[in-house]
Amino acid sequence: MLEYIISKYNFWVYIILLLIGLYAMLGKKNLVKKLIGMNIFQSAVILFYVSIGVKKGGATVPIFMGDAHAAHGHGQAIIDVASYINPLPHVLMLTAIVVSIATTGVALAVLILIFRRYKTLELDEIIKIRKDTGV
Amino acid sequence: MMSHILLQIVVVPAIASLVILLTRQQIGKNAGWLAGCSLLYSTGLLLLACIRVYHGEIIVENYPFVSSAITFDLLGDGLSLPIALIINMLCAALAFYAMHYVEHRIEAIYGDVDERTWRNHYTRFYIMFLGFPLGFMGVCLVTNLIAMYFFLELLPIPLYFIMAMFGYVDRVKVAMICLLWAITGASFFILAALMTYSQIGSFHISDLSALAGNPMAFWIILFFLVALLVKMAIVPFQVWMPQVHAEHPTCIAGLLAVYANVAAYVIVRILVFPLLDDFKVFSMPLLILGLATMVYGSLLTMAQTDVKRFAACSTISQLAYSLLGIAALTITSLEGGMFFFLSHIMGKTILFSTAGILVYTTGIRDMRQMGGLASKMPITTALWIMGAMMLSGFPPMSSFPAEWLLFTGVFHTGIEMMPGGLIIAILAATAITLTVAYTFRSAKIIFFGKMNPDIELHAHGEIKDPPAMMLIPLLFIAGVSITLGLFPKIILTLFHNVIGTLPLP
Amino acid sequence: MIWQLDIILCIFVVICAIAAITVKDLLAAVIILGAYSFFMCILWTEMGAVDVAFTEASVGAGVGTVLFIAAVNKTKRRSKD
Amino acid sequence: MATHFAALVIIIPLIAALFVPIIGWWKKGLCYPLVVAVLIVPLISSLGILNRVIESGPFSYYLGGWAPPWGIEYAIDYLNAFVLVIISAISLIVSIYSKKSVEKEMPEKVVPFYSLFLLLVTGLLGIVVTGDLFNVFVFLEIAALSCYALMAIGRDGAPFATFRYIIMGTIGASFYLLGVGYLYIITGSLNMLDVAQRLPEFYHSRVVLTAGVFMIVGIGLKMALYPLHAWAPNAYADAPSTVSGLVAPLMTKVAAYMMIRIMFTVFKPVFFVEIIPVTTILTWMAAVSIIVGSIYAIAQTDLKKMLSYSIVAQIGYIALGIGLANRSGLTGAVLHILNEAFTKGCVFLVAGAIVYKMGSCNINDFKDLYRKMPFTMSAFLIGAFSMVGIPPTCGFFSKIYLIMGAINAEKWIFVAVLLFSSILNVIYFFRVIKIAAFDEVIPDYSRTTPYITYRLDEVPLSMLIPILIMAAGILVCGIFSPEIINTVIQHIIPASF
Amino acid sequence: MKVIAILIIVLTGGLLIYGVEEMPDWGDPNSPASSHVSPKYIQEALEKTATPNMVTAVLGDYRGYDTMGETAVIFTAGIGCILMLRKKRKGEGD
Repeated sequence: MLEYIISKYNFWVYIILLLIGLYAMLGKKNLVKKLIGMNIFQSAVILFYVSIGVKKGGATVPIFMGDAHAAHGHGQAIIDVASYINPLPHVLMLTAIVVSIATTGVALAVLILIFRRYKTLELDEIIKIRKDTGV
Repeated sequence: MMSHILLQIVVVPAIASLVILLTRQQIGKNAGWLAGCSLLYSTGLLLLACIRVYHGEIIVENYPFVSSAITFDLLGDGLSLPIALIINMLCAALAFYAMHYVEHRIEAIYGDVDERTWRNHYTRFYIMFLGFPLGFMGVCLVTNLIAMYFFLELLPIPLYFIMAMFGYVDRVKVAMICLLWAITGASFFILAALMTYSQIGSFHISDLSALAGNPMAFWIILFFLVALLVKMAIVPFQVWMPQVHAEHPTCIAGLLAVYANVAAYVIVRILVFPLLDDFKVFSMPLLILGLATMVYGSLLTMAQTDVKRFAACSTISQLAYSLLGIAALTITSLEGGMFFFLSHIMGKTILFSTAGILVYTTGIRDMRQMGGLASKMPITTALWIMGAMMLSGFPPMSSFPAEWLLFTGVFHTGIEMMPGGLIIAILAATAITLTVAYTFRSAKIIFFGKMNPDIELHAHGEIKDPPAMMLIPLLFIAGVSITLGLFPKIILTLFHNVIGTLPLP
Repeated sequence: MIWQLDIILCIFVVICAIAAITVKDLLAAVIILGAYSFFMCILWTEMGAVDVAFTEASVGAGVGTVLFIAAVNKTKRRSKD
Repeated sequence: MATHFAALVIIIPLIAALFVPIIGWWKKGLCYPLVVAVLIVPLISSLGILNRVIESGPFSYYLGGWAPPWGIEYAIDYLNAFVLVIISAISLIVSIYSKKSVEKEMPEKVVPFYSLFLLLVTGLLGIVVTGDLFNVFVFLEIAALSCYALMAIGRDGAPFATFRYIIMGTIGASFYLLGVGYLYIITGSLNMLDVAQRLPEFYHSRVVLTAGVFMIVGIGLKMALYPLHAWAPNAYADAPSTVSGLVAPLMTKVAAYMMIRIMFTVFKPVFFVEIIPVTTILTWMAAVSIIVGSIYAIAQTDLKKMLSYSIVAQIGYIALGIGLANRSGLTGAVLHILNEAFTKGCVFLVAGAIVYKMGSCNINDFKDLYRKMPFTMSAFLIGAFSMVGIPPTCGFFSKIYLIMGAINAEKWIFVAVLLFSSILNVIYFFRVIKIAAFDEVIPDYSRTTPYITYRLDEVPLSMLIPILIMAAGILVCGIFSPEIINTVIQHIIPASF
Repeated sequence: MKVIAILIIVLTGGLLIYGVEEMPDWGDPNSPASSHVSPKYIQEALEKTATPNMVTAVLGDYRGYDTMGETAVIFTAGIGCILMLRKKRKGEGD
């Protein structure tokens, strides 16, 4: 059992982080907290993707080692697939990180708009103000 | 002119409506003439078509709509054409009748408005009004369930707008009620149509017979019946009818009766013809419902004092006659039922329109405040009495042979279904006396007896017969009714060509 | 890669995440979020995703924290939960 | 040329979005004509694409020349081409409409507005055109981010509504991304067709099941399906008129497109029908959506909010059609996407026009609107007819296909729901019509006030014409719907139905 | 609110844990993710794109359109912030 848990520990970590993020997004009353949760949530997904790319057994970072020009000249025979980590998830996650930070940026701008209007960032207070003023 | 005759009949009102819409500022008050004349033209076409059918021809016109399942085929046979003819004639007559009436309503509702707005109101009535003949002709002539649904669904829309724009006190609310009931009915209709399609893969009425014996047939017929009984305001679906009839402008009152009653034709067309055997199960329940509606409607009518509501409640009981005729399922009763349907709508048009004239001239709606009008308004009185005779089935009106045939059939069935059937038949026949009672009682109250001295106060002017433009169409209808009453063979031959083919006693 | 180190990093990450959403001072929470991102970077480097780690370090931990601080600065620092 | 249309659809608006700030910095007034001119390109391109698909069947376009599954592929089939045409047509119409409304609502923000407008269109088109699961996510985020920003500048409650939308939208998008990750871990591919081909052998794996559930929930959030709808009504209602005119008809429908794509292309229908009963759950959610959405719509006094709840109800129709998973149902769903795009576009543009003229859209203030704005309100009437399903509007045809689907599936409860919803639709749409057309006319005929005049007070032509085009679109789509079904939609239905 | 949140995370967490169980072993070089598409990148990237960093090669070339989308996302966020945060002139206030 322990073996089983340890053998997939990064998956467990990603699940825990995802749930922490999700909880903060749904359950926290402070809007900034929600955004912090959103960041955690998104980085959990990124962690999951990065974990997909991992190869055990001596694989290294996906940057070609050795003489690039020589390899370029002699074809691909020397490149061993097993010795490099799968680069595709990394590519995807570069995009995802940028997307996540862009979302955060937009969300923070909206947050400032909300603060200008309601002078508070607590969900329950905002809802109360909305109810009172009919806005 | 003779080619695409049925298509012309359906399309002419639509074109006239469009022309009025586009030229409403120029055409102004002449919109009534345009509408009336276009309807006269299509009535003429229908007459021609009827003559052709009378000589044994069946007119079929095929128009492919965008897909193969939904077509726009039109069928003119001995059943559809006479009904279409009478309805169209009524529409034409009412178009002329309405010309003065709408002026009066606009003045009453909107007060003094400037010329442009006035023309807008006035033409709007005719734009909407022409939706009725379009819808009725469509319902009568099409042979495809979806096309029929389209026309059935089309009808409540002009009804809604006319009622909401030109009706009486509660008009907007009542218009909404009417629309809701219409949509409810239409929902059942489309449901049944789609169930049919899922069973037989076709929307054609002629293919409906493939449904015979199908286990789903019961449900399909039931849904169709619910849809159509809602339209016909048969107990227990009658709640909308008295309110609606009380508030609408009387110039479309006759059409409202048609609107409700055309469902009887649809029952014959889509249920009795193709699915006779499966329909027989419903015969008895429908007889009972019909009887209940008759009695309920008559008693309700007796209690009315409002002259418009009075006519409205009588519609409920009259509608049930047609249903009774259909439910009895004999050749004579079916023919009688259809014939009574025509007689009733003519009688109702006259009666309602006369009520409209009364409201128009006297400005009051309560019968008890009227009285002794006969001396001032002789022609109106005559019209009212003729209307009353038409509803009660006195000779020489067309409803006399109609009721005769109807009850011959009903008694035939009644005797076969002893004892329940016979009781129903006898009760139904007795219910006629109720009709006689309430129609003539009203005539007495309104036109005879002592005149109310205050009545001149409400009136817009001197109390006298209205302009000829309002009377002539009604007199014409009365004339048609008397002709058909004296020579019922004309229309019965047409009916018999079609209905006679059914394997019924 | 060394799995013991990985696990320690993972624990740090989780602790930072929990701290970030529980601290009531928003500025502190944001700083902890920056630390969280930083630990995440190390974790990813450990897993061989150097490019991702660099981007996260610059964009996530850097720009993100700056944006958050700017926003918190413009609004309220205290949170009720 | 037709091959490159697939790329042009995205590239032209994207590049134009970059140029708008530059040109706007030079001369503000040029933004509007530029945007309108630019949006003609996607329309022509997508019509070209549709034409090519109809003539010679589906084709694909390799971006950068890399063959799939290594590069990104734009796989165009009937569904893509169809939805592309809808999106580009609606966005062009709305862009024409935008002029006056934007000038009035945010005169100082015209330049970034139009830039984001184009980005939003790009995002929506991108989601539809691409054949790569991850690429969908990227475009989804472009569309979502521009949507957030555009919505947040709306009327009073907008920022808060937008914030909720951001939270829910991000959860939705991340769930989708998670689903893609699960599919990737099991198939090793991101190309939709490649995944579809490699997936069936893993259908009983828990990973695929989780992936399916996450993707459907994510898309369901974006679709605003009950019970995931809570964010939608406020966000749509509070957005600026032009934005709700663009987003309301398209955003949820693009999500519906994604759902069809995931359920019937990436997965085979058998997966969601038999292996996990998502379709059954979906139909129930849809049914509740229809009823609850309609009832909430009845309770609203604000026109835009009413229409927003009506979106929740209408999206239920589409979801129901998808969930029924048979030929008629799916035909109805796809046709309803078209219908909804035009109908909701029409009614939201009308709402925008009313806001433009009256400053608010409280239904109780609508008295006599029919006399002041006859054309606008006639368009609204046509929209209402389509919502209720009165022939010959498009709504009628999509509804009969949906009902037929439910009948064929022998799910009578859904038949009842569909029919009942028509009545609810009548109630809330005709309430508006009633107030606008008939109220405030004094209902007694002894009135003596002389001379009431009604001045015509229509919106400017640049707003009126798009509204009328939309209304005409409803009718045209209705009348030609059998044609549309024969040439396009019937090819969309999976072969197993 | 909190109850719903906890309910949702329990459901999500349950589903995730349910899914993890049948995942390919972590870091298995023969898992589909590592054996279907990506080997070609590793083998060909250098030759076809002359970039030693495979991530860059894939990012800039094979999946260049993702990157274009990514740029567009940043641009969108920037323009969006400008749109939202630019103050109204002439003291119109909020």
